[in-house]
Amino acid sequence: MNLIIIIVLSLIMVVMAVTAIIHKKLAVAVIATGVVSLMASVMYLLMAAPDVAMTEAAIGSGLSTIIFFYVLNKIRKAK
Amino acid sequence: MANIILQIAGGIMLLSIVLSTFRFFKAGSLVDRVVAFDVMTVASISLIALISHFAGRTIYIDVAIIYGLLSFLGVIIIARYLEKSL
Amino acid sequence: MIRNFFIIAIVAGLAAIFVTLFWNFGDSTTLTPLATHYADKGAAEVGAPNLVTSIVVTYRGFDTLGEVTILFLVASIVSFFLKREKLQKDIELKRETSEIILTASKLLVPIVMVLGVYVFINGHLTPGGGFQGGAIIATAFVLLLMANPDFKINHRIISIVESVSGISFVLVGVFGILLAGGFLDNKVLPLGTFGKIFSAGAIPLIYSFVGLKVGSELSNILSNFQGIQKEEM
Amino acid sequence: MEIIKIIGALITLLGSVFLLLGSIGLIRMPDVFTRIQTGTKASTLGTLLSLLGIGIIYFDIAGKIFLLIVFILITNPVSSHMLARAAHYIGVKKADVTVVDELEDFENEKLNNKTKISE
Repeated sequence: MNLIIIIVLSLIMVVMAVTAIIHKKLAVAVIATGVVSLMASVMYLLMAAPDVAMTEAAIGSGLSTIIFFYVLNKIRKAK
Repeated sequence: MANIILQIAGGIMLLSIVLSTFRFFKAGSLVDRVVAFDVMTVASISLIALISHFAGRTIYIDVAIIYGLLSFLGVIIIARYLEKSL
Repeated sequence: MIRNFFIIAIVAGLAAIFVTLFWNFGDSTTLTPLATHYADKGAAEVGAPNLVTSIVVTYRGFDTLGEVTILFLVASIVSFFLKREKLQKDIELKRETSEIILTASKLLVPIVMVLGVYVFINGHLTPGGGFQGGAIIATAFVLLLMANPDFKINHRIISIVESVSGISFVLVGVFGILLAGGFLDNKVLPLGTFGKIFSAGAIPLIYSFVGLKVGSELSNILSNFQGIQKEEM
Repeated sequence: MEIIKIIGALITLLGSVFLLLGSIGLIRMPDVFTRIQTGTKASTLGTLLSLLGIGIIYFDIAGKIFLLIVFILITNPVSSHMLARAAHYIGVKKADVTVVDELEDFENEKLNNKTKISE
């Protein structure tokens, strides 16, 4: 069971990471990185590291997405 | 018996995460992708609850609470960004 | 042509390195001597059930101090570069928020604050700690900003909270030199009963200071980003 | 004891089926608004049921599970509301079969009132 979850989630992570690199819209890239952090957090939990999972969920998926969108907002205003 | 049923449930949750990934790539607009992100998060919260059962450590539920809170804020930020009123 | 060849060569080289790494990978089943010391005697020495917390706060206390300092530097640099200047035109462009998010923010902000405090006070018992708790407190401020775009965080209160908690963090460390084994030693306070909230010496105190400092710094950063600024490009 | 565990597991299974239905709806529905609807309603119910099942199995963490359930029950509809509002304002295309759009009527009415007052 754990192995299946790890394989599926890591496949999704790889696909999302490639999307974040090659997609033209910045907002889509930011959401894709958020998904990568989300899946990484579940995988840390599977590897019995709840502290790291909590940090990844709070910083990687939450705060960095928020700050990225604030910055995108500022860039849009500058144009 | 209970374990087998829970394993099947975990498999179904994983399947729903994969299906929402499909929607992420076949999206028409940015809102579609955000909806897919939301469904992925909600399915992952259930998956975390199941993982805490399989690992036998109920303390993992704490992670699920924080997960839900921060993804909620992420979706709200994206919505305000789309309205051009952040 | 040559460029494509180079790219293929680089990718093949990386693949070769990765494949060798992958084949030689094996789980290391034995602990290093330091890890053995932490795993065997950590709980008895520090008195915290969560071993990660005892390592982060006590054994590697200097690292935590460094991280907090880096975050402080980031906050000051961001507030230095993003000066706020209000433009009336932009504010009128903003759409008003709906009733639903106003009600939800009134309901959720206290819950989120309490959750953040819970996370950093229980850092030695459950997963979590100062940084996560601080991030959660900062998201409560984000929720307030979302519900009311003109909401202003009181910068004076925030800077007072931040400085006081930072100084207290270092002071606890200095007390550790005077009263116990060394800088940031947690045996300043009695160890208490294993597994209760008021146990593990000074760890809950230190984590509360770290959490308050991180929370105020992150909300400062976010409020700086929120303002509308005059572009000079 | 075993019976309670099996009941909890069955409730979790039901919740996961609802999650699956939600994500199938996410793929099959014609436009953004219906997708938001299916992605919120079905998946909220699914998460609630599966968390409830885990809470039945481990009764000692029922408090935390209850907190999480209340939390999801508040946050999920709010976020989908914000999302649908944003999609409406940026003018996402609706499906051809859409009959009624109350937010647009409301906005038009507000606009009419404003012009009346100014006249």
